[in-house]
Amino acid sequence: MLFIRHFERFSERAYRQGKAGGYLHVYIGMEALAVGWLTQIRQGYDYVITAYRDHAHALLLGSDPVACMAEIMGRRGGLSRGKGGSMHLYDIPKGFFGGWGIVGGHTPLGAGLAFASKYRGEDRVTLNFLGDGAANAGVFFESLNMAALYDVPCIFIIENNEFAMGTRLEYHAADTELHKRGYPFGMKHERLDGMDLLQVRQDAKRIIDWVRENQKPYLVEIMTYRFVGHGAADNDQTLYRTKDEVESARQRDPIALLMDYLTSNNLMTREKIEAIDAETEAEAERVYEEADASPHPDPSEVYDDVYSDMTPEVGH
Amino acid sequence: MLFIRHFERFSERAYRQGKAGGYLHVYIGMEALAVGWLTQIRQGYDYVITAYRDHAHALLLGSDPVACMAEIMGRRGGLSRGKGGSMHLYDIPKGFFGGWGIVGGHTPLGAGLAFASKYRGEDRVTLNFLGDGAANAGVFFESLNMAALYDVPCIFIIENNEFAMGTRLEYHAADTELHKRGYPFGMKHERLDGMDLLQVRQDAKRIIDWVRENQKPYLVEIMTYRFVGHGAADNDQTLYRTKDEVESARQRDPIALLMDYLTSNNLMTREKIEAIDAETEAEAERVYEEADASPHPDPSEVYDDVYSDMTPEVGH
Amino acid sequence: MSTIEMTYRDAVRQTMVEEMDANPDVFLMGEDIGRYRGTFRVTEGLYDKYGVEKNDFIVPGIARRVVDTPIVEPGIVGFAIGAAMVGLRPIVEMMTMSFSILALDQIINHAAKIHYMTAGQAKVPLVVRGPGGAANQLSAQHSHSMEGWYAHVPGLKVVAPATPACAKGLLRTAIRDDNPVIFTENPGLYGIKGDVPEDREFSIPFGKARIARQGTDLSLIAYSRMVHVCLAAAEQLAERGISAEVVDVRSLLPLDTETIFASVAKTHRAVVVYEDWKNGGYGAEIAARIAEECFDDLDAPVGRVGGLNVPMPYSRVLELECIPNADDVLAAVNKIA
Amino acid sequence: MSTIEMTYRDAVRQTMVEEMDANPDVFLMGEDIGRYRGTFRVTEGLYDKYGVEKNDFIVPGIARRVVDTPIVEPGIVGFAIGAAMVGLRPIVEMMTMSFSILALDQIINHAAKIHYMTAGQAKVPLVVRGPGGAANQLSAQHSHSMEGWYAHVPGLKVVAPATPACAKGLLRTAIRDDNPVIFTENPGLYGIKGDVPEDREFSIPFGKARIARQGTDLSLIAYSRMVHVCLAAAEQLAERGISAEVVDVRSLLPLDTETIFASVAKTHRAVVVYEDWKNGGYGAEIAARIAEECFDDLDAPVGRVGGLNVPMPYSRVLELECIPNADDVLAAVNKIA
Ligand SMILES: Cc1ncc(C[n+]2csc(CCOP(=O)(O)OP(=O)(O)O)c2C)c(N)n1
Ligand SMILES: Cc1ncc(C[n+]2csc(CCOP(=O)(O)OP(=O)(O)O)c2C)c(N)n1
Ligand SMILES: [Mg+2]
Ligand SMILES: [Mg+2]
Repeated sequence: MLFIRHFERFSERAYRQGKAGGYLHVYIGMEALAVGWLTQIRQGYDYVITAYRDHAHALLLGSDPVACMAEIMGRRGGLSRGKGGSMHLYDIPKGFFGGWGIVGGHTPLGAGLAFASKYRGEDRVTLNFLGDGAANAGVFFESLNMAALYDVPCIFIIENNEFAMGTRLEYHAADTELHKRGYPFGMKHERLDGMDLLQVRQDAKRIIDWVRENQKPYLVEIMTYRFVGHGAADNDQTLYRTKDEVESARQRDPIALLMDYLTSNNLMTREKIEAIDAETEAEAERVYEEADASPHPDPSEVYDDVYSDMTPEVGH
Repeated sequence: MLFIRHFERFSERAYRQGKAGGYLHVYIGMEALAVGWLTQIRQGYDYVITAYRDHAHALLLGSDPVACMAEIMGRRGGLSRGKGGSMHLYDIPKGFFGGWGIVGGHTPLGAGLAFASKYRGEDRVTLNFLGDGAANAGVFFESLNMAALYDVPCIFIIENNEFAMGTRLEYHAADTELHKRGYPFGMKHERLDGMDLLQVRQDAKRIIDWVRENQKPYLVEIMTYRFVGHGAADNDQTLYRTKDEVESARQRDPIALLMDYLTSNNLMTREKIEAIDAETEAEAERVYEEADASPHPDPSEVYDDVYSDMTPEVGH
Repeated sequence: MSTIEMTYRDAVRQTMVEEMDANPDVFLMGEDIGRYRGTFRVTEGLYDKYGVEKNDFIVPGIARRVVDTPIVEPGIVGFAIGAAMVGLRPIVEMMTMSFSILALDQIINHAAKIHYMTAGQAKVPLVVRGPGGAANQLSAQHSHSMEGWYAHVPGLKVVAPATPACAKGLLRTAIRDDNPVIFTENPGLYGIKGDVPEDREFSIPFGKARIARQGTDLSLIAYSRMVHVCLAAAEQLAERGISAEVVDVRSLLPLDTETIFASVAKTHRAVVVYEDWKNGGYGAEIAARIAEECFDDLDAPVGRVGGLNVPMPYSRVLELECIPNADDVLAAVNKIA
Repeated sequence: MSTIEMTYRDAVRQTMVEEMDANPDVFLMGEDIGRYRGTFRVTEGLYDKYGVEKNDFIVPGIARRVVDTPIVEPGIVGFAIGAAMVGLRPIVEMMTMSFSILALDQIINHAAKIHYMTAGQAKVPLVVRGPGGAANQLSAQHSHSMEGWYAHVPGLKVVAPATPACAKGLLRTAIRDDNPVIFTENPGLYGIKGDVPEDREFSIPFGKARIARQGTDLSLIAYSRMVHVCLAAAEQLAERGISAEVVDVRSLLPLDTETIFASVAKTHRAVVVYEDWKNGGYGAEIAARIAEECFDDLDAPVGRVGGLNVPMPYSRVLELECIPNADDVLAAVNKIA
């Protein structure tokens, strides 16, 4: 969790320093959510897919942090050799299927992944993450219906951070309880907290076990909050929220909550935590430097991997 | 109601005789639904939009039956001078906005119509008809959310005739109670009977009044049944339903139900009804003949009305 | 190679059967393709063959290898892409290719780009097939030719066979291809018959055009149903003593410019014929390439025949105006002759 | 005509303000266009100006004339079409034109065909506008040039202005047009400045190309940002003593072939330049027409410069490979010089 936070700070730095471009979205404030869920699956076996706010997911599934950061910087050492970028991290051998930029667009893919595992008689579970804004997209509802119709083991996880870019939840969703979207499809659905890691883990385990066992879909809405701007280019948050609001959300910073728990239960001393904090920060910095040492792709690579077996026509 | 039934029989005849082509979908068995609702609105003031199974709606809104049949035959005397066809009837001065072929595709248009009337401070109501199959389309859910978000006076009316072409309700919808789709948007929603005309009218009046008064959307699912094939080209219904099933549905033929009511309450004699039946049939035949006398469009008309103010480039 | 006569429809179906038999990863999805056996009866019999006995988990009646879907083109294609990313080989039937417009985001932004965005980590062995183009009074929303749009998109492969044999050979290649393939049929072609090789391995590589008729005086270049229109025009030209070569492009992406240019180098005149709206259709690309690459060979401008630039009208009289026919081809030939 | 210097962004915004002031039927819809003032800040200030005081019915904070929407492109466009059918004049902002792919069915099957299918009963005075093309590392899913697809569709009008003045003049025409108009901006153009007429009635008719630079030796034909790339190339050619004319097409549908052909008739050489994928882009149509209609005028094949036929890569190094620049134009010129 700490490492993710530090990694994300360095992602933002990469953007500020012009080492990353385009759209870059960090996970700061939401860490407990991905940590809680992705530590409860069978890593490398179960399938995971999400949108463009994807750094944490990749890291948690065991992707090489240097390859993640290098991808964010568009380098040859990146997970996709610089072709994907921050929004499009993939680590297929680790069960991480991206990393997608079209809001809601990946949700049927997740249902299809779950279908495939069921088709083959495997007992994998697919975690299909999406944002609160994405939960309005038509294709998401189509995916829910199909998932329920074919009973595929897909958990739709709405990361409700209360904003779709600069639009508040109540301005984009007619009813802000997004978990209700499971109801018309007879799908189990609930709203859960996403800030208290221990609680998240418990919920995650319960639901993942249920889905693996029953091979049916599930919809969860997890309440979290985005402590930072929508993306690195979002430089005026006052347009859609107050400092106070952010401050009060920060009272439930998942990292602080966990630290409080650890210290107040004497599971870890504050010193120890601070030491870990410093360590992970140093580690994130090392990752940053190492990624930055990775070369840019060679222009000739532009034609690679358009197809698995042929090269498109060359030239302008 | 009787006239619609006869008109539809003649539509089918037009198809069989090669006077109509393409896809042609009749409303036989579902008459009470459109009749019940469209007699309760302020005709010519309120807005109505539906899919391709649109003959009844046009007729009920007062479109010239000959112009409807001529359109079905692709003639110059048709509502759209032969350019639209059976699936694309429009009579905008009468408040009828079509007549659409993309399943679910017109549903946001209906929400937009309702938005426009509200924008202008009018108290119109929009009836937005769609099929049970269309109720799975992503854009329908997007429309529900937008309608509820902006509180527009749009009534979404799912004509649940239990089939989407050759696919039964339970094979296309994970939960067959389609009215539940209003729930995630905080929209009022209910399932109603669509065979008993008197009941349909009552329900329609109640809901139309409520929507006009409250200027908010509403979702109703109305249970009906398609007595005939999906379209005129659907020639093997045994692929998806039994004769018995159709027979038992016919027990609740809306026309028979109404006749029973009228006769058993001594409101009309069977003889009188039979006379009306014969009259409307003759009338439908006259319409058919008259439409058939309408000339085909002239080939030169092909370029008309692509734009309101210019002609597209001519030629192959 | 021993052949058997069959319809285009049967060729498509048989290829799917053979590939499903050969590879358990191949499965079908689409609207009304199962119990209803497809609106154009292309999937007839497949539901019974692959459905029922394996119906071990899908809700009642939804068979595993022949999946009847709701009417949700974006969802269907996205679902298939997900399955393809882990090695299944879905064949998605579009009831008509017109409806694939709804799934364009899935096809273009997802299917076509995955291999690239993952730098080769994932493959998408997906086939999207169905009838494209006008039929008989299907009106404005159901008569689209989509192949030109798809042929514009890197990451896709696009084929449009004109004969039963080509349908068979190219569909096999499509199903075995590890990239997303758009396979365009045509309502007017399903019933045509032709000799098809019986060999269960018979396939045709992508990117190879076919000389449908040899000629020396001019080249008519087309794909899908328009090949037959060109052949009819060529017959009429022959009567006038003009020898027209007909090039069946059949694979739009990759495009076999070599065969096309060789034909033009031989005949010095070319007319490109396509059913899609003339303005901005893929025929423009083919014509532009010929004009550029065969500049010195050409004795006349490259002619083009396309569909009228109007939404498809319902009236049969007007519809027939829109769709190019042999007379339109002859008129274009006259202009450059 | 008195002019004032302003950015392309401001020209777009100002036109919307003027038309909203002039006509209460004009309203805006889009994602994050209200409170958030648009991702490219095109709608800055409009929410305050047209939102709050008229906020008499929409749920808290959703202003009436500047409508913040959920992220549902098909829904948004369909909704706007419905409103337009009864005489409102919606302007839909696509956050980027890439996202309009999701709304293609609404744009093509609904907006573009209504006038025809109703035989003129209904009009659709709808503008869909937003930035098209690549910006700075937006990657594969956010860098589309869509104008070529739209220009293929009868029933639509499509413009792609390159300067602030053209943006203003064409946007006014678009808003006042009774047909659906696709108005393509470009992320790289928002910041450029130019003189713009102050007249509140200043408008530019569709279907008129603009000679952006006079020349005699060859014609560079482009639209949107590529006009500036061509102008830069023309500068360099001038240093070599070659006089290039730059034709700013600006309106793709209708297309001003007269001006284009006249330029080619004068210069005898042409290169068509567009940012979209080269294969099958609208530049192919323009090139094919020139090759056909100016056959006798041409001293060399019509050259084309387009974007590389690959999904847009993220790496800046690779991205720059993909987007045509002045050097690419010069290389194409060299080939035909
Ligand atoms: C189809 C589409 N429309 C618009 C966008 C632009 N966009 C990118 S992220 C975003 C907000 C999404 O919010 P949400 O789903 O809540 O995810 P979060 O960013 O909060 O994680 C928008 C509008 C897009 N990427 N795709
Ligand atoms: C997007 C789209 N996909 C597929 C079709 C083909 N199609 C036409 S009608 C239909 C069935 C629709 O059923 P339903 O919505 O229940 O309406 P009903 O015909 O029962 O009135 C289908 C699949 C279409 N017109 N549009
Ligand atoms: Mg969010
Ligand atoms: Mg139905």
